Amino acid sequence: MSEQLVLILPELALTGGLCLLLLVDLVFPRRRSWETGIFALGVLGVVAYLLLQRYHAGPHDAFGGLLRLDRFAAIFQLAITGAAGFALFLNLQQFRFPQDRGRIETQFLFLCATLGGFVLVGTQHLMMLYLGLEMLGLCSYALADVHKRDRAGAEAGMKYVVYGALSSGVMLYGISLLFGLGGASFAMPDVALGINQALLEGEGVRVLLPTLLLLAGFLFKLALVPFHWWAPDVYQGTTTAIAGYLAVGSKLVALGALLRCFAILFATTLHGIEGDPALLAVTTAASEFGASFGMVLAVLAAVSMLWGNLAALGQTHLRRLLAYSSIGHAGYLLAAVSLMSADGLAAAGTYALVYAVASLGAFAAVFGIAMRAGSEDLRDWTGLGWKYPLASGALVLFFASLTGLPPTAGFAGKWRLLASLWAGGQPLLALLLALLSVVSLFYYFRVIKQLYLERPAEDFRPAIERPLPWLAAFLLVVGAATLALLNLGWVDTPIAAATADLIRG
Amino acid sequence: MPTADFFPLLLAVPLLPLGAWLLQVLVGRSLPRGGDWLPTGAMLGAFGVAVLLYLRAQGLGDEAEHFVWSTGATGGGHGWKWFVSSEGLDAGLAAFRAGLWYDGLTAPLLAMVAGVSFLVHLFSTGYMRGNSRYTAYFAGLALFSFAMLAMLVSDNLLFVFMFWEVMGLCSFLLIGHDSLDRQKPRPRAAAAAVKAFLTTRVGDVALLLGLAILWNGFGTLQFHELAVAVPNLIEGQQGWPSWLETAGVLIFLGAVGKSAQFPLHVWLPDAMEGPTPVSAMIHAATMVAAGVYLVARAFPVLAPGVLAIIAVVGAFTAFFAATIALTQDDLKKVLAYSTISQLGYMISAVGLGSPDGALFHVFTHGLFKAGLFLGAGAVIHACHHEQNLSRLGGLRKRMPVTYASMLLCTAAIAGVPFLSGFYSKDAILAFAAEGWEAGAGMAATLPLVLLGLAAPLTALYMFRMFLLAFSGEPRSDHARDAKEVPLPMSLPLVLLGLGAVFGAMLWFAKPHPSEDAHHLATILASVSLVLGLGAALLYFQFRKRDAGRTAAALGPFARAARGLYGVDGFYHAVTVMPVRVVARLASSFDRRVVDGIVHGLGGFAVQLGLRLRRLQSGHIQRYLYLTYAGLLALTLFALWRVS
Amino acid sequence: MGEHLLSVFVALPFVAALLIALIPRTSQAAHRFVAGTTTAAAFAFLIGLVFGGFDPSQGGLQFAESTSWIPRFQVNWALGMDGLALVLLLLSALIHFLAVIATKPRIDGSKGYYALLLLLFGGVNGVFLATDLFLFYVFWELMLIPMYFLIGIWGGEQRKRAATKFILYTLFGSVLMLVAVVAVYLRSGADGVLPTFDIFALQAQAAGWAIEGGTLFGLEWSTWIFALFFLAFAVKIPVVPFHTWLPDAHVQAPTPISVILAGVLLKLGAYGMLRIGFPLAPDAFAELAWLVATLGVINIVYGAWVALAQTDFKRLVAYSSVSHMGFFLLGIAGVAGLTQGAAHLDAGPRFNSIAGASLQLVTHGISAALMFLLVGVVYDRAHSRDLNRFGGLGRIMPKFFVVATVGFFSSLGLPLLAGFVPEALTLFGAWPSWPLHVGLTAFGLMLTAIYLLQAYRSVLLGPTPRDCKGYADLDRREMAVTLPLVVASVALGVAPFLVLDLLASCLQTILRTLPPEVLP
Amino acid sequence: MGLEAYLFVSLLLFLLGLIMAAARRSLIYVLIGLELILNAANLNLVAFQRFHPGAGLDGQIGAIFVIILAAAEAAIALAIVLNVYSRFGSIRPDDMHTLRD
Repeated sequence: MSEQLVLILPELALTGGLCLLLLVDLVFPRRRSWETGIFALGVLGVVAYLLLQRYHAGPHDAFGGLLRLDRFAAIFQLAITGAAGFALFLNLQQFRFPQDRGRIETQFLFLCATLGGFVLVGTQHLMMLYLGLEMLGLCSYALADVHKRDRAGAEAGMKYVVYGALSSGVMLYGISLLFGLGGASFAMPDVALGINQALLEGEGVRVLLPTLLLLAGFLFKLALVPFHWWAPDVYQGTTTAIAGYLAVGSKLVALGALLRCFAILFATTLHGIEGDPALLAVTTAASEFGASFGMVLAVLAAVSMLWGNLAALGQTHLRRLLAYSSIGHAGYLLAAVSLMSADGLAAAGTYALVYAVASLGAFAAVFGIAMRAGSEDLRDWTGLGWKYPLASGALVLFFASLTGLPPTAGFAGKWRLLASLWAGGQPLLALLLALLSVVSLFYYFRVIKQLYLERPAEDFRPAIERPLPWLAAFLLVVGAATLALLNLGWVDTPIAAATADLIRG
Repeated sequence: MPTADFFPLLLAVPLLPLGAWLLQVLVGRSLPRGGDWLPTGAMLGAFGVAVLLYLRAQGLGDEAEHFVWSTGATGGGHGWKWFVSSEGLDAGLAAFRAGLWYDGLTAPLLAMVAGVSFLVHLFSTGYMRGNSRYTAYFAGLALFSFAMLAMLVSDNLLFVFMFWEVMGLCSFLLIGHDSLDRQKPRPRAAAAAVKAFLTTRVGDVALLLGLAILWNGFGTLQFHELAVAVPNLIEGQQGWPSWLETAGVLIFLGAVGKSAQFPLHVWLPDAMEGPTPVSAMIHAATMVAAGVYLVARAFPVLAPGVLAIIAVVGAFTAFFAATIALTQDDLKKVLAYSTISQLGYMISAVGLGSPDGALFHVFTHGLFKAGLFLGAGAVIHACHHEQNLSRLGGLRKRMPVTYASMLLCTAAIAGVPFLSGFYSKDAILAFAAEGWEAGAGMAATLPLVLLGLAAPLTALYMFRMFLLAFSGEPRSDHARDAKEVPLPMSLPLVLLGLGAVFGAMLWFAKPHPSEDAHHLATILASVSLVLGLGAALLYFQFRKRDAGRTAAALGPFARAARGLYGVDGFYHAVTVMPVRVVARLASSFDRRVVDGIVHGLGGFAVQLGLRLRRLQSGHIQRYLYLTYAGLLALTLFALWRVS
Repeated sequence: MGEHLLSVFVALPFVAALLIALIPRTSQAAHRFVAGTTTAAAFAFLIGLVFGGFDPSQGGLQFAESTSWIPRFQVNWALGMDGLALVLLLLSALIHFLAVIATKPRIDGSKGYYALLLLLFGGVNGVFLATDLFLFYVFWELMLIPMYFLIGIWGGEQRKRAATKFILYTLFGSVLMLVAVVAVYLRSGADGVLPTFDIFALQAQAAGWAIEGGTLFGLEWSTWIFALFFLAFAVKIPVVPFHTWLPDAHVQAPTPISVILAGVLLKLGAYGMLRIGFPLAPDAFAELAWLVATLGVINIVYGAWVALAQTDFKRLVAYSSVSHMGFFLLGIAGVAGLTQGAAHLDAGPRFNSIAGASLQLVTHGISAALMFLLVGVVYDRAHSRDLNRFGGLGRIMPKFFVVATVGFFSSLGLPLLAGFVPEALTLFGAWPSWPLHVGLTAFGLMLTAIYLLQAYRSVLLGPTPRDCKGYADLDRREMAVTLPLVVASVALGVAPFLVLDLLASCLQTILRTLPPEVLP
Repeated sequence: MGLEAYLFVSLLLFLLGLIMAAARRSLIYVLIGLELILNAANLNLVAFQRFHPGAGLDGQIGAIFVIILAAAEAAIALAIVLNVYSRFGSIRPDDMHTLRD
């Protein structure tokens, strides 16, 4: 038992941290606290350290296969930890909504959601998967609604909870069907066997419908068509910190979980079964299914790309704009997944991380400028590039990365996607992706245009005067990362390796 | 064979004016007298060198007619690779060599051109005195002379073309000279300059294509190599390949433009907008002679068919221009059309198979036409820029020197026996006659007929001009108080007058038509002279008719001729207007369609985005419906794919 | 240093840009000084290479260096220089230096201006020197954002529209190239070997792909590659109908930037065609050469014709650029396919036309830059570019008259000035392959003369309107900017071998990448 | 009475839940609809377990899990609904569309 506990040290640390936060909140009922914020960040630091250990420790099954603690899990858990840190940090930097800054339950919720994310990406047991999803979801619903005394927050929370509960319900329904398919077992490997059996009997539909329903949950978290409706409204309704967390943290773990599901459920499709000629039939059946199912995903991906990028045109509210563009980027991810190949999954993982970095930066930069301008509306940002060079310059860099311009990580990531798409026999998707990045340039650079190509208004008064050294430092760090990750190997090599492990099981 | 210091000397001839031009552009305005002495002196030097070389050539005695001194022919390391100088590479035009060329035809021409240019410079020092852009004028003149001389000494068609283009630029600048005048700019000069450049440009472009064909056909553009290569080719494949004929026509087109042959003659009369010495330069020494020189040099590559065309076009131009000249009242316009007519003679001479004859006429014509133009310049100068024949007259007593020189030159061009013009024109007529005797249908007869008709007309219109200007009573105050021009202007007149008389003797390569053809030609020439001269004297001298009444006498034909047979108007209608219109269409097409499509695409994307965002209504339950719809569609699609 | 000569050279402008970023905003002279010295130093360095170090007789790469950069994808930091690169680098260094001089000593935001200008310069150098396709692409796109800001911030009234149009259009081309790059990279790995980005290794393989490429939606694989690359470069060159960004960008950009745009940036597309476009898809190129030639002629004639109708001086010059770049297309098309007439010197015409094409880049760079400077001179005085508004400037501005005459007639293609030689070489070289096209080109030459002389007449000749009377002649700075170009133009016109000697052997190497057997 | 019957009932429940969530005009009913969906899943779990004897009790346990989670979800949702009510003075979903394009 104890060695099992050792295996889940990161989770334990996180749990301990958030219990302490609760206690503090009970004992000293101050609504707001710097110290707790710093403490929470510290906890995350420790967790990150432990996760590094996990990354090197190699794969372990904990609690009879309820948890699967391997490199893949470690990578994505690290990622969401980072996102949580970012969110906490921005939350502490809130000076425009003092009633919300550093509120203890906000910090608690961030940690709690992160714990849910850990479970979500760290299991290959469908019930645990659902549990993790719900944990992450419930905390996010609450987070979306942290603005008391504010209608937008309430509405955002309402929409998020209804929509989220619905899609997770649909997912659960799918899980229940898969449970049956897997011979009354939640363990993904068993389900995979059931799938192979069904495919061998030529009953693809029995596999298809549950898988689609299962997909619903992921589509919701990744804000993909047709489950994307919540994203713009919720992003707009909450604070930048939380929007950033939703756009980066929960997306990353959701993608991680999705990759894991596919890698295990469709292992046969992905790399077939070597050697044994008796199982050749299974392999062929599986790959046929994979091909047609991949086509479905490809269409879905194409629609999402188009939708996100087109709807973002002419959008003036920054967070809505980022929401739409994130729909488009999710489409890119799904395009890679739709290849139903090891390379495709790896590419998706890599791009997700690269996107996460640039996206965090973008949210932080927007956050910074918006605090000065006192508005997230583009029309109030005229010429601010000349007043706030650092934040604006950083924004240019991050937008360049999101567009996929060199010399930024985004370019390498886009290159990785294009390469796998072209190699995977989807040249049209590749072309579409390439052309859509031109479209994305248009709306990203509308912001740049507003910032730099105009002169600031004479009567401009910043909403807050005080400098934001920490934010500046953060932007510099993330910016440096965006440039450094142009050497994509640093991200891609581990992810590719981890994904390969998954598939080999 | 070339002696050691030969090529330096030959090179010096063009380089002297070039250097003068450079100095003139850089420091000219700060020099005393605007530095006019610089190019004039340089030209004198060039003339000296040219004469020196000429005497050397003459020293060869009977050789003189046939000798060739050329870097290309004799190697001697004087030719240089022009496009790529590295010896390693011998592919294509890169292997192109440029060199110097000097033979029995060049020798007198070079001397003549240098001499005439010098005289024009000298004349200009008087004529252009007080002009607001004195220095710039001389710079242009120097560059002009340089280009012509360089063209004469280069040994290949490409360099001929290049310097010929440079001449185009110079003529453009000089014709447009007055449009830049500091006091009172003349827009018409600008128009004339542009017209001249563009009209000749038509020919130039054609010529460039012709050269392209030649190059790809023979891999060389050097006179002597072509002269060898073409016969081999023809023997090789029995007859002239069509591409070579095409090349011939294109090259001829170049000459048509430059030498103002019909139908590209329209620019030359307008070029009179330039200062008169410039006209002398263009008409006598440089520009127009270039065209004839080109076809004469390119003679070996010209197929018989092409030659026939050349002969006919030339002859027609000779006649056509003569008729117009007859009806012009402007002193310089008459001379302009006479030039066109004479050029017609030269061109058709080439067509008739005698490039030597053509160049011979270029030579003599250069002398007396320069004399005529400078004389005209003197008259205009003396009469305060009065150049309308009907308001001149009676200048004989007032300007004796000019009168004498003009008389000689007029006589020469009219073909009075034992003057230079007689020999050269006689020779051309003789060849025409020869061709006619050889007897090959229209192509053979037309030239003789047209040239024969043009001959008396020449005498007629030239003496008409002369008599109207000099004899009788002055018809205006300007003419009445005209004075003889100062020395720097009269000296050239005298010299050129002498040249008009004795010029023919300086020519080496006397053309040798057959005996009886010669006789026929002589008879023809004398008869036509008598006719023309007689008519002129009768009409203008004794019956004292003035220009105005000429037209009335000649009736409708004259009106047509006065209207230049409507050629200019026709061109304006069929070339200038369409080009303008199409240009406007093209640019609106570019803005509306090409750019319109681009913007259209962008607008379409934005509109599509707006449509999509309409669905983002903010109503959660509508979202749910849309989601169900999407999920349903997805499921159906998936089912269709899987089963 | 020794073996990293080119890396240092490429890094120089970026370092200088950083330096400028550190200089306080107010000290404009310092910014200007740094930018000026950097570009001048680059130019001097290249001149030094010409006279010592660089061996023109050798066609291959020189000073080549390669260091692994992204091992995961076999991306190397690989630089190398051959004749073509050297010549174009010289041009770009000169143009950028002149652009710095041509900038008014006092502009607002000079810090950003010069920093961006140096970034642009660095990007250009990188593109010309990169021998790794990935690196090439990185530098290629690196130039986008600086240009965007240079046009968008310091441009005219419509600057925002123009800048957006520029960057969208250019990126459109670039992403197509990116797809092509991906495809080529993967293809090079398809035969079991490690895929590579080395341009020359790819060229070596490319001939093989021709045979067993396979098809995609009915189109030959290599046709796809060629089409994608060609589109990408066509936007930059620009090829009609992808040219409409050019007039807007030119008209809106400040004079020095127009000079760079016309003098250097257009050449990048052409360089790409020569270095990548057709060597990587030789057979497709040979099949589609007719299309390239046709587009070239369309560029020449159409561009000239549209220019003829312009009343905005700068637009006119912009369209003349479109027209002139057509000669480049015709030239490279002339490389493929010889029909009649030139059997006995097979290599000859091909060399002529590629030499003409690549020399056209240099000469057009010079004369177009000069023309834009002239426009700038007029604009600074008249604050208008309307050709109908001024005239007779030749009378009151003698220096300007001389310079302008050289500029106009150089771009008109007058012999003994830069413009003539490449046009002649191209026509001579392309004749055997495309006689009809060459014939039509002659028409274009005619139109060129017409619109240039019209402009010349309405600017320089004739009477001077009253409000132009007071115009001052060229001042010292303007002379300093224009004279080098005048000298260069005359030098190239009189002695084309100055440049062609550097190009010759390199061009023959490039010709070898197009195997003779693919000639129709 | 075979497995299909159970699946059919659960499918009905599922669809009912979907429709209810989208159609009812009060947030409370929307939440009830969501609960229906979860219970449809529960029914499946239990049924499958019942028809795969000897495979442990995962189904039942899962069902209990889901019930608990449903309770938690309901708690959060109701909290938010209360908050919404205090902001908008209504719990009709249609009244809340300030966030939109």
